[in-house]
Amino acid sequence: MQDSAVVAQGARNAAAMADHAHGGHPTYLLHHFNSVEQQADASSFAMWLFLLTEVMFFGGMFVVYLIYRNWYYPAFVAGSRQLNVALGGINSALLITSSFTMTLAVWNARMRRKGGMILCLVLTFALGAVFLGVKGAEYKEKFEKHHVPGEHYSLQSFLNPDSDPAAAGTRPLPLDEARHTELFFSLYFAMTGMHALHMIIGMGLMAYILFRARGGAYTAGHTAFVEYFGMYWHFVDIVWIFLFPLLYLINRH
Amino acid sequence: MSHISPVIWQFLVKWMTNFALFPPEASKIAPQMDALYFFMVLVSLIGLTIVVLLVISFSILYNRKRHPVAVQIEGSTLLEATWTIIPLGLFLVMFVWGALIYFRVFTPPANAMNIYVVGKQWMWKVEHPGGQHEINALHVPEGRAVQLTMISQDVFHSLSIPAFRVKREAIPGRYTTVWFEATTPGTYHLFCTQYCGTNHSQMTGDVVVMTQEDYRKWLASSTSGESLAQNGERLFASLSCAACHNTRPDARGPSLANVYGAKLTLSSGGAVIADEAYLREAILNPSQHITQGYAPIMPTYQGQISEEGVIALIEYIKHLDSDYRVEQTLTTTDMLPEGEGATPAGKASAGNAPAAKGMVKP
Amino acid sequence: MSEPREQAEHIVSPWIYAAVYLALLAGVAATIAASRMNLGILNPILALSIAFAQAALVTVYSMHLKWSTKLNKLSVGACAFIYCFLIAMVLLDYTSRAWGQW
Amino acid sequence: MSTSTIVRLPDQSTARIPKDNFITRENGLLSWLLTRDHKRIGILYLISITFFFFIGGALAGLIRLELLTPQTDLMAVDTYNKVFTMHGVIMIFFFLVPSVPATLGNFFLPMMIGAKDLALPRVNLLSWYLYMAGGILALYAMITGGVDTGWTFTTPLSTHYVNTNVITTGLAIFIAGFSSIFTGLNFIVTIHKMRAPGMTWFRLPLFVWANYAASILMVLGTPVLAVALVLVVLERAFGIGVFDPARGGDPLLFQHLFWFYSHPAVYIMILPGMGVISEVISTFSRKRVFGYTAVAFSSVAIAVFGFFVWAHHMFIMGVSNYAVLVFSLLTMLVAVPSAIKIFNWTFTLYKGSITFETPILYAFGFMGLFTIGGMTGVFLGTSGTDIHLTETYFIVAHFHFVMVGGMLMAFLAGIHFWWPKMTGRMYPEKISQFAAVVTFIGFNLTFFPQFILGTLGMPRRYASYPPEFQILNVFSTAGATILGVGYLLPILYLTWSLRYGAIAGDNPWQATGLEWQSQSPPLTENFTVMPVMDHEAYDYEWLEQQQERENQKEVASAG
Repeated sequence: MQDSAVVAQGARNAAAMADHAHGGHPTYLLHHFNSVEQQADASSFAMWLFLLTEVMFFGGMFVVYLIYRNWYYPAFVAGSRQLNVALGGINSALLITSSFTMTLAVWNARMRRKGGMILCLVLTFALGAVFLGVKGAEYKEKFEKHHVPGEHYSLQSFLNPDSDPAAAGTRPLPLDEARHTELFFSLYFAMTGMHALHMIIGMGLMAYILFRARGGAYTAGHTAFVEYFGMYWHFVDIVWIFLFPLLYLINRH
Repeated sequence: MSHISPVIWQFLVKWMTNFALFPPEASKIAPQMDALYFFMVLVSLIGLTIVVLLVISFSILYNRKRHPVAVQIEGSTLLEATWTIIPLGLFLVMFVWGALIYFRVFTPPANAMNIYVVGKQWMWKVEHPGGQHEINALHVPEGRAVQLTMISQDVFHSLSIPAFRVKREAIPGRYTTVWFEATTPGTYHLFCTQYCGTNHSQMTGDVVVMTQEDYRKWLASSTSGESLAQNGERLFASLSCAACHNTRPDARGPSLANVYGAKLTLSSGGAVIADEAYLREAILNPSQHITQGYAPIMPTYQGQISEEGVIALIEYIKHLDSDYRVEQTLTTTDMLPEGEGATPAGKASAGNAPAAKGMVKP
Repeated sequence: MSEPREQAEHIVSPWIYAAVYLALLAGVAATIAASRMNLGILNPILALSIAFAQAALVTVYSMHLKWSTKLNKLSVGACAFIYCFLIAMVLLDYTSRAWGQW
Repeated sequence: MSTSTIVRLPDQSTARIPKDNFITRENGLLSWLLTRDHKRIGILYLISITFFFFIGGALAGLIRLELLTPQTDLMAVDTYNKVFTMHGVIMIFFFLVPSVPATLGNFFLPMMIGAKDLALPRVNLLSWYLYMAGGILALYAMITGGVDTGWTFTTPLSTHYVNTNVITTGLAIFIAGFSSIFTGLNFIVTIHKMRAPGMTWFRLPLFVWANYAASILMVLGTPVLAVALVLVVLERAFGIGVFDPARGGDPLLFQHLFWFYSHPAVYIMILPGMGVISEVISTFSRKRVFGYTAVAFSSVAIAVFGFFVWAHHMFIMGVSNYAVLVFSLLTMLVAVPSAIKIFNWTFTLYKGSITFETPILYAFGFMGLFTIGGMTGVFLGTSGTDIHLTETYFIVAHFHFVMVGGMLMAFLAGIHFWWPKMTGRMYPEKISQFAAVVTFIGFNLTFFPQFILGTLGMPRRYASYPPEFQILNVFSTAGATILGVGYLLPILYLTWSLRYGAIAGDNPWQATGLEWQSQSPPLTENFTVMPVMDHEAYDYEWLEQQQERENQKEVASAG
């Protein structure tokens, strides 16, 4: 039962719907949207909201970090010293570069350049993979030095800094402070681990995009999915931009 | 009623015994808190009555039979402002009133006698300064402010004494305090109200409020022969604390005489009052609490002393009101081989040990 | 079929991306350099300021917030507000725990 | 006109359920499992949520039975702990949080704003699957040993002192959290971007406003719970020690993060319920909601302030006393919008033309019980009285008044209100009115004694208790039995009505919402012609004019 007033005033839209039914709109326009603009606005808004939930997710960990860093500053300094600034810096550069190639991939998609887009995506993927490789090497080193929190956690590097080249020359920490380095590494692994997990998910999505891009899926005018993936990738980049100074560069002078 | 089944009758009698709708008021704070409570009950009842009466009378006056055509009303800013501002005002009154009581409950008076409570799965261990230990029971005198300094050695617990209207969580790793002044002798419930694992519901006990005289008798009859401070002194000796914390000119640690309650300047530059919480931290995490002018050489005692041990040490330090006492401990430590020192050390210092009535710090 | 309006507006010159990229790299270098200097309390503040600047660049240019709808901008602001409140309220507890003696 | 009912049903001898509707459009299990239709997803949610509700309800029954006697005689203490934990987890994360938004919201929110679907139909389906995955994982955790930390997962208890399925349950909640995030996100986008022409913000039904406010909380709050749970899971699984006091961690920090979500979660649960109440009260008193703007903004105010009050769960846990002051003050502020709503609903009745069908009976129940629940919340938000009342049965009674007395009443009001639209058939009126009354009586008998128990000091989560508390507990258990009947009845008669209920027609309640202007059950695309909103929300005069015009047309065509 549709009342007549609504019918009368909905005529304009009825026409639009009929238009839709006859294929007057691009194929990627989903049935429940009235226009491409509406679809684009809605989906980009949704993507932003999703990224905001991610902000709150990582934000929770940053709150934890903030509290403990203030409580156990010496332990955090000593823990931070165990991290390799060079590797961290390289990783920052890698991720920033991958973020750059990602923007170029989106630009290429928009310009409908399939080859350029695929090239940029492959580069992004490769840079991400190298990042994870470096991260893996760092994890391995921590594992070997027993700096992974848990039963086998070792305080050697902090109690006898001279036994560890990374800590050589620093003041030995008293036992009670040294114990708190475990908190630093807990946060280090939780934060970088969650970040790495996001990258792995991102690279999975990227593989899917690459697979579809070969068929020209994103270079025919509808670039939304690549764009939103790009936003996600940039977000992962932003997280690292904060993680790097906060974890690697505490009191390095 | 004469046909009532004896079984049911038995149940009724059982249930009605001790049945109450409101807990007894057995502390000084209880009537104050109840005044606020009843004020809030009153406000709630008035609010509820207004809503219910309005709903009922509107339902009668404006039901479809009597009032077939609704009158459309957009709203009324005046009315809406009224029911925004009046509740807000009432809530603010409650907030201020409540905050006053809150601060009263959690700000112990300076002359409160201190009792330590350690919570663990699933019992309350009470340590009186006179050396009386209790488990799942707490004896307190009436008419005296009693401060509980609480800590948990595992998970969160919460000490609740409904009759006193006080409750505070005992949390791991940090002292919390609560105080009360019991007013009516009797036996009251003591509950753990924070869920703490399997036998949470068995972590209950009794609070026994006694007249001052009875309490004194109880203290005398249930003492373990060694006060908390004496216990601490023994620990102080066996852990060789006095090796550094002594009065010699070349002492590596600060003398602890009169340190309790003093304002200390730390090597980090901050100032701190040496209260129980500080002393505990300084024993377990010493390097973050180094007194200015001393090297951070004190080892941590985390994992080496139980919470009760820390309490005993703190109680001992609290009673170190002269260098003489420190010396005394030093001598006993020097005199006795470790381990065997227990009883003689106790004896040696028995004369100096504060009596139960001297527990209150002036 | 005409090019949809929204997307036409979005195309950003790659040179902007390149500029952002270089700025970000410079930011990393600046962060490392700043950490080598002893600035006391300013060290973390400086590091975080650089990080925020970098994050802002990424958000505004790489993620196209600049060319995005007002609603998206507003949402980012709202989230930042709530997050700041989370930090502020948690800090309120932690910083004032030691005030007085309880 | 002067009848005691507004129900206007079509002539039952000729009326038929429309042949083409969202239920009949496609057939087969797969057409349901792969559907992107918001209405079908709403139905899927309704079925799964009812399932979890009855599991949670059965657990509640076990709790009440155990508490019949002061001793632990029905089950071991351990079992009791698992039962109340699972009751909390299932009821909160798998019933209350998704209840109104995921079922009624999913079904009606797009229709109310004149959209063909939610903005992200695939994400909507995904969120149902995530919900189911989380739910099944939670059930798996329950069957393979359960979990006994309490639904609050307090550290260090949950990380180091129990040996039960904390990890599994934590992950289950984590996954269900994503479902909640996606639903909220979908709602926000839909409300912003999918409104029909003419549907301005201040023409939105208040149900939409309420869901919008709840969605904001879901989107910004849930991730913080997720991170808190992830850290707990990591701590258990890999031994990292973020909240471990033995390693210098602060267990209170976990609580900060946990309650940053879990307090707003209370508003996630209650706000959509308030939306339902606005719709129901307006419809059955034939009046625009009194002070529409105030009610709409009070929802948003609750959402915003709801974020800033979380530490009132921690007043006695050793947070700073100054923080207590601030949080207590903010708690007082968040209580005000709820009071505004109650009074505005009450005055909606003023000079209305009220009839007493089941939905409004539930709504009256909601108003009474929520008033009590809300006011007792002030008892707990006031720092002084909180000391005595927190962690006792007072708090149990308080949140059951809000959640069960408030939310569940609203949910049932909504189910009855929209049942004709969802299924095309009426529920039986007399028995459902009876059920509403039974629920109300049973509820009060169950939970009111718990206020007294709490005041007396009986702690929550106790398997055994001092004998003098028994009589009140017996009342409570007796009430729970009645309440159980009150909940079973709707299941029976609603199922019955699917086949035997009277044909409802398009708009049996003469309600004004856009969803009522479509056929029942609706078409897959909701509307044959895109609606244009040319009147305010709750405009009953507009509706009457419409109907007159219809009648004239019918007369004309008949003549």
